[in-house]
Amino acid sequence: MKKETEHKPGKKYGMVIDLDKCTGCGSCMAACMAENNVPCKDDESNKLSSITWIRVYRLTNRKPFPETEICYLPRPCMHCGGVGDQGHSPCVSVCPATATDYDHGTGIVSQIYTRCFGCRYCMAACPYHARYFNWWDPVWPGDLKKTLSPNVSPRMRGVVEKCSFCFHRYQLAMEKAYVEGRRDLEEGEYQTACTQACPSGAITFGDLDNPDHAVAKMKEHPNAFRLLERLQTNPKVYYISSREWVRRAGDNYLKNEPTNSKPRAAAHHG
Amino acid sequence: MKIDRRSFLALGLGAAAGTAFTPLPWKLTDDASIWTQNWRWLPLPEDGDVTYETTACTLCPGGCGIRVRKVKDRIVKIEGLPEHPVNQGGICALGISGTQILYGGSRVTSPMRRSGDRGKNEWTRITWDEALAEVKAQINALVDADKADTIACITGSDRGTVPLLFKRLLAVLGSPNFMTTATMEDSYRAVFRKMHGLKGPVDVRFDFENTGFVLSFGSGLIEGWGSPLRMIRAANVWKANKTPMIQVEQRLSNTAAFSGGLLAVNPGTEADLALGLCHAIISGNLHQAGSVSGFAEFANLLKQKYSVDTVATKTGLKATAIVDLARKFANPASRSVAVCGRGKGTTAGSMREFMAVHALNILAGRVNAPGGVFAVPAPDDIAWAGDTVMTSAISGKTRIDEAGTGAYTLADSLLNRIPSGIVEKGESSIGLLFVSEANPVYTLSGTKNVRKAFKKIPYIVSFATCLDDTTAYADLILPNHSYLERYQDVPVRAGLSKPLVNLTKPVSAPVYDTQNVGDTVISIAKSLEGSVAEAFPWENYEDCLAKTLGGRWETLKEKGFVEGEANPVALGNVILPSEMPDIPAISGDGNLPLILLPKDSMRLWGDAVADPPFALKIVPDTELKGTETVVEVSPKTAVAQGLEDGKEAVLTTTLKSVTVKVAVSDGIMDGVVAIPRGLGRSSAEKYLDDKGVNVCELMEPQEDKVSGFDAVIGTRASLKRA
Amino acid sequence: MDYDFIPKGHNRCSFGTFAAGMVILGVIVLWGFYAAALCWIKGLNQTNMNDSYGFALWIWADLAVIAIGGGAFFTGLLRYVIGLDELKNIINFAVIVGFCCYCSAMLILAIDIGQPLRGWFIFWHANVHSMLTEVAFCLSLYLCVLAIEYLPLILENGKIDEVPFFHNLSHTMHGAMAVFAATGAFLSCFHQGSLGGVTGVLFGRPFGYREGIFVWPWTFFLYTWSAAACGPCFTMLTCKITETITGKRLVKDNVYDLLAKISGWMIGTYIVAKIADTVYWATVTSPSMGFGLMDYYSLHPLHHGIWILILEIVVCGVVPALILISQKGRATKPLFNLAIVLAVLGVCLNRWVMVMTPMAMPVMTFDSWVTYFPSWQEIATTILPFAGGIMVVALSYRYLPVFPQEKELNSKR
Amino acid sequence: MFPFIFEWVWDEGHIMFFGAMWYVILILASGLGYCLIKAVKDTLAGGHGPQDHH
Repeated sequence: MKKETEHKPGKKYGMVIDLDKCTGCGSCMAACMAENNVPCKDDESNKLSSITWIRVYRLTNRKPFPETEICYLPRPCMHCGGVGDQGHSPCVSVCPATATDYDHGTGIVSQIYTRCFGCRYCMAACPYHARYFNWWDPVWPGDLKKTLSPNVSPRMRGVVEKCSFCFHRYQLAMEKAYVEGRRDLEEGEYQTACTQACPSGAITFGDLDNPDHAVAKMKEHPNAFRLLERLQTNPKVYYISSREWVRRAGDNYLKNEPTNSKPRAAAHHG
Repeated sequence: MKIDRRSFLALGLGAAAGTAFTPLPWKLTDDASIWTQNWRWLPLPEDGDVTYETTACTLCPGGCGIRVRKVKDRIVKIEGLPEHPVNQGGICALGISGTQILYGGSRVTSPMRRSGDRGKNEWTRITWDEALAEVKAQINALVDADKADTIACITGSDRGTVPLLFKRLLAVLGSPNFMTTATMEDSYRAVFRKMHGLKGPVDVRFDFENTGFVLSFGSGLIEGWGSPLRMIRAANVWKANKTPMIQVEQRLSNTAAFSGGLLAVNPGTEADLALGLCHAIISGNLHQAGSVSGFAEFANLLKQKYSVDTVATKTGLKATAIVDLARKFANPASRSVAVCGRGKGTTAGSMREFMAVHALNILAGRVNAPGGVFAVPAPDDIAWAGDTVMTSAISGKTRIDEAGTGAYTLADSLLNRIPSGIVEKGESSIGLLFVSEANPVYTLSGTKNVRKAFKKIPYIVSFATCLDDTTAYADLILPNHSYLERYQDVPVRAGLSKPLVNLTKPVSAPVYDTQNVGDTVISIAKSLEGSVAEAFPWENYEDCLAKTLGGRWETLKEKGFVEGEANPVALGNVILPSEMPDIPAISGDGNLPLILLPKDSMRLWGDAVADPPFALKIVPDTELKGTETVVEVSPKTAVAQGLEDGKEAVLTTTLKSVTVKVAVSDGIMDGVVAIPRGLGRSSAEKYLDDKGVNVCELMEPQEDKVSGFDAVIGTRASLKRA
Repeated sequence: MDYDFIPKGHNRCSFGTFAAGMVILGVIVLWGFYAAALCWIKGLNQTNMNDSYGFALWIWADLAVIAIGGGAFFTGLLRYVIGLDELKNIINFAVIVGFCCYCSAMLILAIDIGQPLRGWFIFWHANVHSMLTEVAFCLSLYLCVLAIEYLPLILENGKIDEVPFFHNLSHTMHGAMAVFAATGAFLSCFHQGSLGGVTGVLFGRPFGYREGIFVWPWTFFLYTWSAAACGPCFTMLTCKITETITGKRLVKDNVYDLLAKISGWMIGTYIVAKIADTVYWATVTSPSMGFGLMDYYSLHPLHHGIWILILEIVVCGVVPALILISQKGRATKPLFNLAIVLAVLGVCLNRWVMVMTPMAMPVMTFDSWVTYFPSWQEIATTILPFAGGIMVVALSYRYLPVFPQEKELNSKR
Repeated sequence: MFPFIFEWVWDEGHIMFFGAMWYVILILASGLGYCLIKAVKDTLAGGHGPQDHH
């Protein structure tokens, strides 16, 4: 059924985030919220129920002042491909109602809000806490409704939502390309809102498999790593940090294991 | 037909079974799912043609170019303008949240007259005609009583046509009392005047793009200091070039963390460190020769009071570290620059610190040198007929704040002196106050006194776009369009290396019954008739802009910004101080065990503009939790004061006692309490209203003996378990 | 007052006493439904769940009642398929308890999902690769089976039995019961297992993840086995409680003994498998993901450390197994009672740990543990099915011939 | 669940899963159907009142 992409290898959109550049300003979060109609509650200080598709984590090296170091780490959805990019991401396989899907054409993990019935199993499955539940009705009081973008439908209470790599931007870019008789997108034609907004230019977005795209080269950087690689989730978001403690914080290691210990070779799932 | 129990049961069962074969249950389940997918209270964004329009952001002084995405006539998103020299496509969280100011709940939707007590933000709607008539009556009353010079005006900036229209209105009425809120740029100007003998308007500019070594004295270089986006880009250039960044601070701020070069000195000893560095430079004979007066006295002062060893003890640093740093800094190959202005630089700060840091730059030859700090003339491209006549007419009159006269020759305006003046005298020296694009009740320290003083001012007219702490004290609001609905030229200071003028454009039709403040000022002037009206010969504000900007008007309309060139002013003779002013930057009761320091960030904005919902949403829970401010202390301080992470505590300064929450963090010096700036607003909007505490309420102001500005950067405090 | 409806020859308490009890339970049930209504109308913000505890009290209660309700399918399997005729004396009660448990589970699930009116999407848009889909299908079908098994018992009520059709229906259904029981056992094996699979397949959650065979992680088999092992203990426990409350003996000791012996061996074998699974997970699976065993326990906000594992496996696993396997242990009343209580606790504790920890435990190194305490709405809706269950059991006991041996055991008086 | 729902695919997983499901439903339905029909038949044949309880 899903064989239509066979004659042409699919894209694998992904991100490389240079943590050395990130200043922790939070633009990416705000840009994402504005782009994707993410609502604001009266009180968003309880971060356990605050929806931020991309969340900037504050990492410290846990040393006392003044040896303390901080690294900010923006965490969008990782759009895990699972072993061999077969689409066996932690969340997609568990959703009982097929409300989240792996798109083999782009490598993007989608979320169908009107299909989701809110069992939260996908949240239990995602080790990155990238999925958010709408505990409350979304509210845009007064004229704030005018800020809503028609490209992204507002989510209702009781469903799970997450970063889509601004998939609607991909669709718009593709529509435009088709009109112009093209079947492929230029690198700059499809960029996520967070990538565009970042004042540091810390986020780079593109097709990880396309050697002409910046991300394809950047992900090969010796300081590049991904979060929780050992779980074999195969994320599409890479990070670069020149600091060893940051790279080590990207995954779990037993006490004496060196950073970058490879996951077990056997593909024991998928 | 007889209905017995059996047939009744059979009927019931049959009916139940029968229904299952009708479309009814399927229809109902289908309806249920459709209904849950389209709740009527779930807004359905209206679709339409998408267009992009470019304009400029004015929410902070940074001067970014933005483009808005419109769906039909709605602005749905604000993005950075890729071709703008300041931000080059990037945008900060506040800028993105601009739509929530445009359409937000705190907008003043029509002219309003105060109906409640001052401080309550309670209003009655009136018409524009009524409102303008009221202003006219107030002005005429003062003019008739020969008290026109008690008319005062507070604006957020003194640049561009709108502030100058206010200034002109005051001048033509005979009042010199045009005031602006003071920032670190005003302190820099004062330093140029003090240490270079410069007169008149002079601006500070930093050539950060070519700097090779950055020494920052508590400036939040990537946390909103100067032009925030330009600074973030510059900092990334430094990082890429491995340019050393040294951050002198008591806390691992984002700037300190990003720099990787935190130099933790004892609070309030930043100036001492700068002087110690000066001493090390002089004693190492590393200073640059130049035309300097008072060098010997300065060297002697350093030797006597600020020797490396003395400073080492005072700051808590190692003497060798100071000498080492001085050597690196003074090396001409370093292309170094020392920067000051605490946090975002939205407060003036202490002259002692500015002078010390500037002396350091002077000794290292970093003033008016590539990669260093520049003194440039402020742009004077807005010239209207009769300016000189008016200026000379009021030049003899004393300003209420005494700026520019007597002991206060270094400052152009001293807003901070107004509240204490009024409170001390017991009556208001201001008869009528205009407030535009400023929020002094929120941003001046010692809030209690400020409120008291504002209550005493007989009549306050606000030109605010949104309700805030200051509108609460106004008698009349003549609401301005938001920056997305109006034309306005916005010359950018913010330490940019080149002069820049942005133009905001009406990218949205007015959402409410508001009016461009430029038009409002012109119509007020016209209503006064006679010479006042004659001084405003324009049809409306747009006409004024077109005529004033001349050839640049079309460029601005098309491109959105004009960049210029500025040649540094000749510095002439450098005057090094023979004595350093002794103003404690830390105010308050010395018996209180801790030092409270405000902290700034790119997520929480402490100046005139309050955090809109998106920006507020990303404020970490280590700064705001529920409705309480969270203060940061070190683990040792927590133990010493009996505090626990996440628990409540009572924060006390000489001015106020408030309940806060405690966040214990590794990234802060012992004995210091860091408190986020930007909370505790009465913004009349549910998201931010009454959340946390305004830092200014806790900070006792400290008048700088040199400049007259408020020098306070911190205050003594205690923090006890609640 | 309701004398006609009480099975002939049985002694029951006065209608007044019974009604009073029913009213008290009814109030609790209404309170529960009020809380449930709040959740349905206002949404899950009525709970204290959050993005770290998306699976919380409810899901635990769900898994726990299904596990302890496993007595129905396993006793049914033993009685109808394997043919241990002795167990006919407790099978009715096992079915009622199981029915209550499964109804509770369905009710809790209906409250727990964010969009209850779309709950049927799990069937309609089923993703066959999801363990939860398997759970939903098997669970609802098995509830049908339980209803089918319960129905003939209801039809045996003296008054209903007077209707010839119902009498005949009850009779035929008894005859066909083996088919239903076998189907039920098949369904149960799968949904009990799938519930284990729910956490076992989460390869992003090292605490829950288990390797396995084909599509099923080891927890799949452990859950089925533990439900079969501990379910009958809950049946016996509730039966004992009923005996205590009614002050009558309802089931003969040899029946208890037989079921307990089987349960003992089941728990024994289960606990051996569980220990093997834990050891393999702690030494092979988990370290490959970068977690040492103590990483899961040392930072837990409730500070129970590894003792919770010891409590589950040794105190609530090995101990009851040993007691129930030994002839002497079973014969000693207090020991027997202790054993069935521990076994029930053990399986509940296992479900608790497997529900709460995998999702709440931080996997990213810079993430942190949070604590959670249920809101009153969650507590009320969790108590609701217990009160409701007691009502159903009480009603059944009063009006239906649940215990075939009751008359015999109490005729001396 | 049904072949006419758009995401239905004829792969092994679906065939096994739904095969088993429909099979179980078939057994339950036919079992229940058998009982009901037999009970109706027996009732119509008459005589099987509560009196002749085994």
